[in-house]
Amino acid sequence: MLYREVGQYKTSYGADQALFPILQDRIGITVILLFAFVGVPLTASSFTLDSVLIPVLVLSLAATGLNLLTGFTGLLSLGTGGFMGVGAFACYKLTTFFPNVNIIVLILCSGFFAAAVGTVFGLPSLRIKGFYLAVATLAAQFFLSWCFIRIPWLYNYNVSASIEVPTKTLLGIPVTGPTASPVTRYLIVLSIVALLTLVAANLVRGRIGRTWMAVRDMDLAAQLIGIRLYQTKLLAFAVSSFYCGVAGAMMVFLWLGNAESESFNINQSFLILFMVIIGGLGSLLGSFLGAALIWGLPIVLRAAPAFFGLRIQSATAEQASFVIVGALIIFFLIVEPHGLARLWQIGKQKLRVWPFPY
Amino acid sequence: MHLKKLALSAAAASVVGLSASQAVAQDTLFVPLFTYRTGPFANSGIPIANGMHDYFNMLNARDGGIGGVKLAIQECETGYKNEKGVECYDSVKSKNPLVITPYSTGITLALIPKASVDRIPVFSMAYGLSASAVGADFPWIFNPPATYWDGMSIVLKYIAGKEGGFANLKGKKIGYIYFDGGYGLEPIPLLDQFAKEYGFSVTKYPVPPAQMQNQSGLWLSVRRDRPDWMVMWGWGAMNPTAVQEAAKTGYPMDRFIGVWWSGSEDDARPAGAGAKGYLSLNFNAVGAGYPAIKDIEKYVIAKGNSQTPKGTVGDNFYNRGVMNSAVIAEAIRNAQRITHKKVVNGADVRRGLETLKISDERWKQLGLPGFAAAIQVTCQDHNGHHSAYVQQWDGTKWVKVSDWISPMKEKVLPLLYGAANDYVSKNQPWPKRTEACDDKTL
Amino acid sequence: MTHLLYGIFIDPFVQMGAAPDLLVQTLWEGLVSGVLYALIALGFVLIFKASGVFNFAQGIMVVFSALTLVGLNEHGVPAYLALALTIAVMLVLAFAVERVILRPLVNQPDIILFMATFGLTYFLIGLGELIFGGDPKVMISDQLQLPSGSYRIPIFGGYLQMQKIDVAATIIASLMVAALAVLFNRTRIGRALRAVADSHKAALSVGISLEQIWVIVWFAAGIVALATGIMWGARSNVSFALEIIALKALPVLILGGFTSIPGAIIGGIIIGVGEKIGEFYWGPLLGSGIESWFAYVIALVFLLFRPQGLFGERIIERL
Amino acid sequence: MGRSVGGPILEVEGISLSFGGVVALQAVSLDVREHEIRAIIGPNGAGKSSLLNVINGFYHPQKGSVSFKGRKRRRVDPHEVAQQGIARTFQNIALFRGMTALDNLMTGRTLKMKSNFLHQAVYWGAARREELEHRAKVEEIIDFLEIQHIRRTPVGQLPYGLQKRVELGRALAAEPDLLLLDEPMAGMNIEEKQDMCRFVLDVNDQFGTTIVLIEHDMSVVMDLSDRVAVLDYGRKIADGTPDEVRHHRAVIDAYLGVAH
Repeated sequence: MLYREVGQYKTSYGADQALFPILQDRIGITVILLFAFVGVPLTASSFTLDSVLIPVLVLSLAATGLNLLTGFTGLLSLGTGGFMGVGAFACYKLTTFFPNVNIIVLILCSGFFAAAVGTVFGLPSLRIKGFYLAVATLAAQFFLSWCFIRIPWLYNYNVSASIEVPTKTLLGIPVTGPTASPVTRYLIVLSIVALLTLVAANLVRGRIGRTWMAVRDMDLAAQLIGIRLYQTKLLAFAVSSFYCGVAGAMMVFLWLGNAESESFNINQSFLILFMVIIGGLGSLLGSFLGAALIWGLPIVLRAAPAFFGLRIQSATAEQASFVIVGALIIFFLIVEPHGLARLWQIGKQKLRVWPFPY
Repeated sequence: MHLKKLALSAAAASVVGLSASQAVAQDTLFVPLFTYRTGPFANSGIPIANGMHDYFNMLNARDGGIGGVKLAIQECETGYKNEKGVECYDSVKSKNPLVITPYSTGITLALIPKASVDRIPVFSMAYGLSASAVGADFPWIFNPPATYWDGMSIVLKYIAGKEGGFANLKGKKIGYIYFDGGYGLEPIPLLDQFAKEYGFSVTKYPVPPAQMQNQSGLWLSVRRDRPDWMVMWGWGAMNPTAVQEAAKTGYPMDRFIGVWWSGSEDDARPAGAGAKGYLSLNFNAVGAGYPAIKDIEKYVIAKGNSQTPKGTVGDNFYNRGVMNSAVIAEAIRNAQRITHKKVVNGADVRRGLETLKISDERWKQLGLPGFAAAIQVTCQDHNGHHSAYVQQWDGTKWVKVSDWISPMKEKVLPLLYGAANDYVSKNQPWPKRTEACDDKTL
Repeated sequence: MTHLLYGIFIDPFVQMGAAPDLLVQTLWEGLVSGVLYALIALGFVLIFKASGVFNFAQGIMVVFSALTLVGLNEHGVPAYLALALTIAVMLVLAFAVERVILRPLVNQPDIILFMATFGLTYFLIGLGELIFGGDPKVMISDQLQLPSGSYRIPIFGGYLQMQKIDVAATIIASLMVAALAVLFNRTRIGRALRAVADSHKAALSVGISLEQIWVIVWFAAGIVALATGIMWGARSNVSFALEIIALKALPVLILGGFTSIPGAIIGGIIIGVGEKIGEFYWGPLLGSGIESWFAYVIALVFLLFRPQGLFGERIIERL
Repeated sequence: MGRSVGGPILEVEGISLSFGGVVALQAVSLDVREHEIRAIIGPNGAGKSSLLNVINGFYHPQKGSVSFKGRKRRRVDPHEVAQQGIARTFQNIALFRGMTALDNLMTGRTLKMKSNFLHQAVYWGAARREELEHRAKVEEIIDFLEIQHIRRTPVGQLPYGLQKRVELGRALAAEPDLLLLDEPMAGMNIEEKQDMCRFVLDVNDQFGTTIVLIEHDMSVVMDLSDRVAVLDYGRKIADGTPDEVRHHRAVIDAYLGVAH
């Protein structure tokens, strides 16, 4: 009964085009945002912030990026890790060049470097599609992670070949580095992710999003309608890589505090891809659900035995989580190829007509 | 809506965190062990994990812990991944851990800044950031008995010895095959410096992580370049592959020498007879013939409280794990002695580590006579730059083929301080050391 | 600048001329790893040909099968029995995959099935480590009477070193290809397989159900994987790090095309030889280690000039 | 009829097209006059669709030229053709299956939308205004085609007839001067066909859109079209009013003869 549109008449196309046309959704999202911005910082433990919320948010952003490319534009990419790396190393160089510039600005700027690199590696997509393109992006992945180690300039010639995050303050409060409190970092990550998610939502519901989906669904027809395939695909690569780049920069500066080439290896790319699949190709919400599930699951699995008083080797838990994640991917593809997001939709649909079956 | 999901997992995690912390009772000594029994580095990780684990369990079973206080051991699987390592750290840091053993250079680097702030000592035994040996800049980080730079200087000393003096290195060609990451890159400055001083040339063979098991192309280059010596800084699946490829290309094994992380039985064994003669550094004894290890077999393995496979007790990396735990245990005893407390915390153990002194005599008392060189750590020098020896694979086991060789401190220290300053200057503002030095007060 | 140009265009060839034995050796090493890539690619092709599924898990099946073999042996099972059991395991796997993944997902878009094999990959990694432990294992070469040691053939004043195991690998690979060729072209199953490649209905007309065919190809792919695993395991050791190397099969497929068995072989050899030559002669210019990405770049460049692959024919897009 | 057929808007001259050895079209010429409904008929594989593909630049003919609104062109890209005001529907539906009917139609208006990336990103000001204007336009078409009820349905889930209708809508959304319909009634039942005929006539009537139409159903062709061109084996064998064509010898042999 609670979830009904009855009596909510839309008097303008504006109202109908809104992000959340249904009142209950608007209320819901407000409550959730309030909770995320106020409730969580007050209640959550530092472990919850550092090892659950911040990672999930960062990975969600990367997943969103990949989803724009793979889910919305239909271009399969295995180079996500590499593009995240570009963002991270770019941000590191920026902090050394402009030590006094607001770190958040730098994090966002580093996205543009990733976008540039992404566009370059997107060029083959003009000629090749599908699995072939996936291989092209693999080339990007391996080439980039090679660069991160082979070009010492990128990590300021540190003997450790890794990048450490200097402490940066904002209005006197440390926001990066070891002294920055988890809450501060969480709030920054949350704000950036919320902002960029809103932007993504706007893009996909507008002209650009439609051209992307048109290319995904039937590129030839799209062409005959007057859509320039090349520009559309490259734009998708650029935007997607931008998101991945920002995610990578946040991963280093607001989450791990240190990174090396290996932090952005092929497995990272696969992990993000799994999140997108499980969450739902072509759904922004899905990117978040997927990230939460794939990242959260091992943590829960690791802790669950202790919770039930069992003693399981942490290694075993790790392996079990592999098995379960794998099974989950297959399971979701079978019951709902469109991922968690679609399940959510279906749930809402049921709720909407409840108590009647349809 | 996504945040609902987050909130859920958050709730789950916090509940979990709670229950876990209850697991660690108040009157225990909590020592988390970061281990990796999964992934491409597990072959090196598993025996070390077993050794560390078994020794502590033995102390619990035999002596009822340390100073009458039981040890609470908790393994955390990192899979040698930095994210997992940091997650492990976050999951234990609130439970008053006495010391962190990352067992990964990458994770150590990630934890150095955090631990210094959270006031938790990090014990990275002969790995991690060499520069962290400078106590003035890294009061919370300890990496005895020797740094990679010490290791490299020892290797070169050994080579020079075989060639009949450093003078004879002139015009020689030394090949350096290394894991293409921070760990393998670190010794290069020292190697290059020596090359300049003694007029030998260095050829570098990086092994990308993705290529650890596909080195045939690289060893072709070795065959072309014909280095007089090959030095290896390898880890995980890279080691056995390298030894095998060396054997294949017919490189003289007694001129192929690995660092102490490239010296496990599993590194040499797969190459079969071909590996005969392969050399590697080591700073702990190999073999099970020590009272303490006998006790492990008696109190732990015989009781079935261990997942150590039969026959691996006394293997090099198992003993490395034992040594790791023995040193930590000694540091805890130290801390109890200094603070006159039974239940010590991380800050106390830091002091314990800074006053660490294990003489040959003490090693004997610990039931590990001649197991390792005497170790001394001071508040200026968190490493000690101790000696290591060279061991050789005889086809079935490791044999000690050299005396204890001391590192060339005079060459290492300048680099060390340079690197420390570099690190500190790049990570401004770096916290000034506030902790007092006990070795003065004691 | 001139030094760079010299390094790129002249020096490598000077070297080739100066030490032809090394060139031959490089070609041989390239050939061997190429054959191993080709074997992995072969598994891809088999499955793609018959079920249109791009089986990403092929690489992990290589590790998994080898791990099963060694693991069983470690648990005291005699080598050859272990081999037989492993083959049985691969058969079970084939059935399971057909039942659990293919049947429910039939008629889904390719990409979905592709993703499903990602799931299978993760599953097998976890399962393998759960059962046999995550530590890399030593291939039981001796128990399986695999040849060890090497031939040393003097050529061009130098010598060519051929590992017996590598020679064996190449021979076994060629035998396998031959066997598969026969399977595809001579037998009833083969006709059915080719029929499926065209249309699923056609297959039924040959009197073999789709399910059977899937099981057969996945089993065949499993056997190929096992052979690959044994060979590669014998060259280094059996660990999941191999999975990354298995990715090299992708550029091979790009060159050879997804449906051509000779394509897989030739593509594999091109990639294998290409990357070894690249690493050996041009690698030092870039500070070495280029082997990790060179193969993909070869494939990429190749794609840009011939998008349909070596053996694929140009597609005319229709509306 | 509120429309008056004007001068030629599209002229196809001596088009020859072949793939490898296969000849699809040889020396085909025909013209389309403004506001008229022009039918192209012929047996399967006569090259009808190929001709449309040439007209909107998807195939590039080896010989001959196409001139639209008096502007001659040899080789152009499809999106340029779209910009010049040619839209089409497809023999086997080429809708964006994952998108709703509404989005499909909105996509049809892509060319008419100008707002830049930044506006899009914030979905404010220009971008929002534009979206709403175009939404209004699209709603007109939705009303016209009577598909209000399926606005928000992903077209992949729609029945065949409705998909055809949405596709027509997507083409109309571009407000084309020339509309190419490739077998708009294929596989429809009689009611659906009647609806579709009505739509085609209304489009031609109300918007004055010139229409080129490929169709198999003779009765439809004869009722709808002003002029009919007949293709056979890639050659044009007849051209003229429905009556002329109906009695044309070659046509009867080649086409109607073999027709059911």
